[in-house]
Amino acid sequence: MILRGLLLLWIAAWIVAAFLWAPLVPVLGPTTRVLYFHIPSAWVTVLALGWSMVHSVLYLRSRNLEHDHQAAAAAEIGLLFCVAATISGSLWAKAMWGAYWNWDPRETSIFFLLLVYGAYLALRSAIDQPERRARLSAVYSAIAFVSVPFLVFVVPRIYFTLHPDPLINTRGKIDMDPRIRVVFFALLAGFTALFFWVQSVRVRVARLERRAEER
Amino acid sequence: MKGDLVVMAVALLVWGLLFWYLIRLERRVAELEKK
Amino acid sequence: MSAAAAAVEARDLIHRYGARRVLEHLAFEFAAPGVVAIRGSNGAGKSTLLKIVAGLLRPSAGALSVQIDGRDTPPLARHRWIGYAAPDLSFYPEFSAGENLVFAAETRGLDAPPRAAQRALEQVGLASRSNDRVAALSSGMLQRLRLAFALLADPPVLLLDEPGSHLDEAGRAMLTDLVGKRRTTHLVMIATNDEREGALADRSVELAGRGLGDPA
Amino acid sequence: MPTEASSSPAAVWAILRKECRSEWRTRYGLNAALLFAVTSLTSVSFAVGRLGDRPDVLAALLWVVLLFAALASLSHTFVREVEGRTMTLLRLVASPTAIATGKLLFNLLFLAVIELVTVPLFLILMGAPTPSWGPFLGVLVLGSLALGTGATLVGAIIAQTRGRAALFAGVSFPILLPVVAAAVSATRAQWSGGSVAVELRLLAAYGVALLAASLMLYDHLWED
Repeated sequence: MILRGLLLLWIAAWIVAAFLWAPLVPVLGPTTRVLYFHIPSAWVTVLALGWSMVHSVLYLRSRNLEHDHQAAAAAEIGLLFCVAATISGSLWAKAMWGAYWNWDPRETSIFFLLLVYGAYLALRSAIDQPERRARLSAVYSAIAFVSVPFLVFVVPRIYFTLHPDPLINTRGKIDMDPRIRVVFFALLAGFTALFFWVQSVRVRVARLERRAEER
Repeated sequence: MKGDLVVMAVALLVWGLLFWYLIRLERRVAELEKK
Repeated sequence: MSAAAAAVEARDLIHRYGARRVLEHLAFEFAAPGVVAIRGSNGAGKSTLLKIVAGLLRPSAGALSVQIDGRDTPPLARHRWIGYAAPDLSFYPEFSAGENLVFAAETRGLDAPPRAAQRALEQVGLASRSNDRVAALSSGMLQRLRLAFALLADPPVLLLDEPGSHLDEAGRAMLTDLVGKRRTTHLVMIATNDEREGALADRSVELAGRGLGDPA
Repeated sequence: MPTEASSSPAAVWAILRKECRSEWRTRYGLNAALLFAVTSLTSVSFAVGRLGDRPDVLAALLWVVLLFAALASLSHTFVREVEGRTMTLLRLVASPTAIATGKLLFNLLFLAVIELVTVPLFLILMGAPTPSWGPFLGVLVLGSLALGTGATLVGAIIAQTRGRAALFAGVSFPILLPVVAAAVSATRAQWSGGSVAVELRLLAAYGVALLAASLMLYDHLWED
């Protein structure tokens, strides 16, 4: 229980620090604070996808349903954080450039991850037998493992050259003031801990579901 | 400055609610596991 | 042509479909030559066991190995040494009986596929129906086609799931003769509850579906 | 004694020929796909008219039509086996890799036939400027190879789901998106005289990556 209490205080403390202690990034002004939520969410989205893909490959090798539970749970949580990152990203874009969506390379990448999550979970929902669902979703996850690098790094760049964005993209390299950097990485760690906590709970639920199904 | 405090309070509130929800969920799961 | 020395061994074999436990801690070892009957009530797992032996189904737990001349055969390649016929084996309706078998022979890499197909059809008494569309075959003729398919490459291990279903008297005689001819050279496993087919066996395994299935 | 052939080229060749004969006998897939490609093409050209001066829109439209023609037809080769319950027979005569490779080759052939009809028709109906044939065909071939490989692999998966073909578009879209994006970009570039080298390399790399993944995953596709 202490760990959970620690996590509660840790994130709460750094939220306060983000507002009262860290300075604003000159160009971004008050919108800096959205980044404290948006970028960790995007990070957890990628972390969860990686976690899900690793466990999918492990399932294909071992055929142990434990890996399938981990892969499915990570995908569900990843989807939540991906939606959070997409929304916070577009809100921030609206505040910064006046448009909710302008296919900026980073927005495009996050959106494509949303598609991958959506496809994976849609596929899972269309298969009943646990073993077959685990096997086929693991195979799909392995395919996505090949296409995600192209989706995230290559396609947005191509699109970007197709439609050179007239708006100046200020999100390039923000020169982080040391205090901003501290708060940012602290929250990043907090979000990561949050992911693993929720993941553990969701996996335990999946085990209960399997046990109930097999009685 | 005042606006910042409001937003911060909302952020803390949301985090608190989420945390409380997760604790309750985890306790419920632990109960079910015993059954 | 004497078949390769085949042996099928199960070690603590378990299979579950979700909640339903179909095979429980099954253990047996049958070596060629000979005919083995797999008995058990409906749903006891006879078809499941044959599918696992054929490499079509992966068991939930435990091990099922098929050795050919002492070498273990991986499930995904096992089909090269297996002849399998079961009620759920369907053919391509747009092709004739002969075309289906020729395709199977080509894919298995037999030499002179048309001749192999013709020979298999003759063994089950379907030679005259080679050009009939599969969709036009009666249930009895379809069952004979399944047996022809299983015999096509003259595999060392023959797995027959309720082989006598839909067969008329002549068909049953053909089946008895067909199994009899292989008794001393091949390993034949027949899943059945029909005593006429069970009588063909010299050994058997009883699937109680709930307890240990040790050989009778 | 059966030879080693059942996972070797002989099996792949036999399965490919069977697929072609099945398709020729039933003609189901070909008619549906051609009808689909032509109708979507005419509706596009009817709605948008001649676009000779907008190569970027032309490029996008061409590949959208090809993508949807692929989505309308490339899962059929697997769905047909599952619905006809002939998968058991197939798995008793060939290894999973041979089965999938034979079907992949058939799908690529099938896609080529569709494109033979759709692409010329598209260029004419849309009043497209004459393409610089080298890069244009290069992109078409590499794009189709990657599109076919990805669609075939996903087709094999969704053939075993409840919704079957209904899921095909949504589930395969993230996998096929890199192909379509690169192909559109290259097709646009070749019309306006730009170089297509980057996109061609990308399409080749992605196609090979998909093929490698496919060959590793085919064994896990059919196991119950």
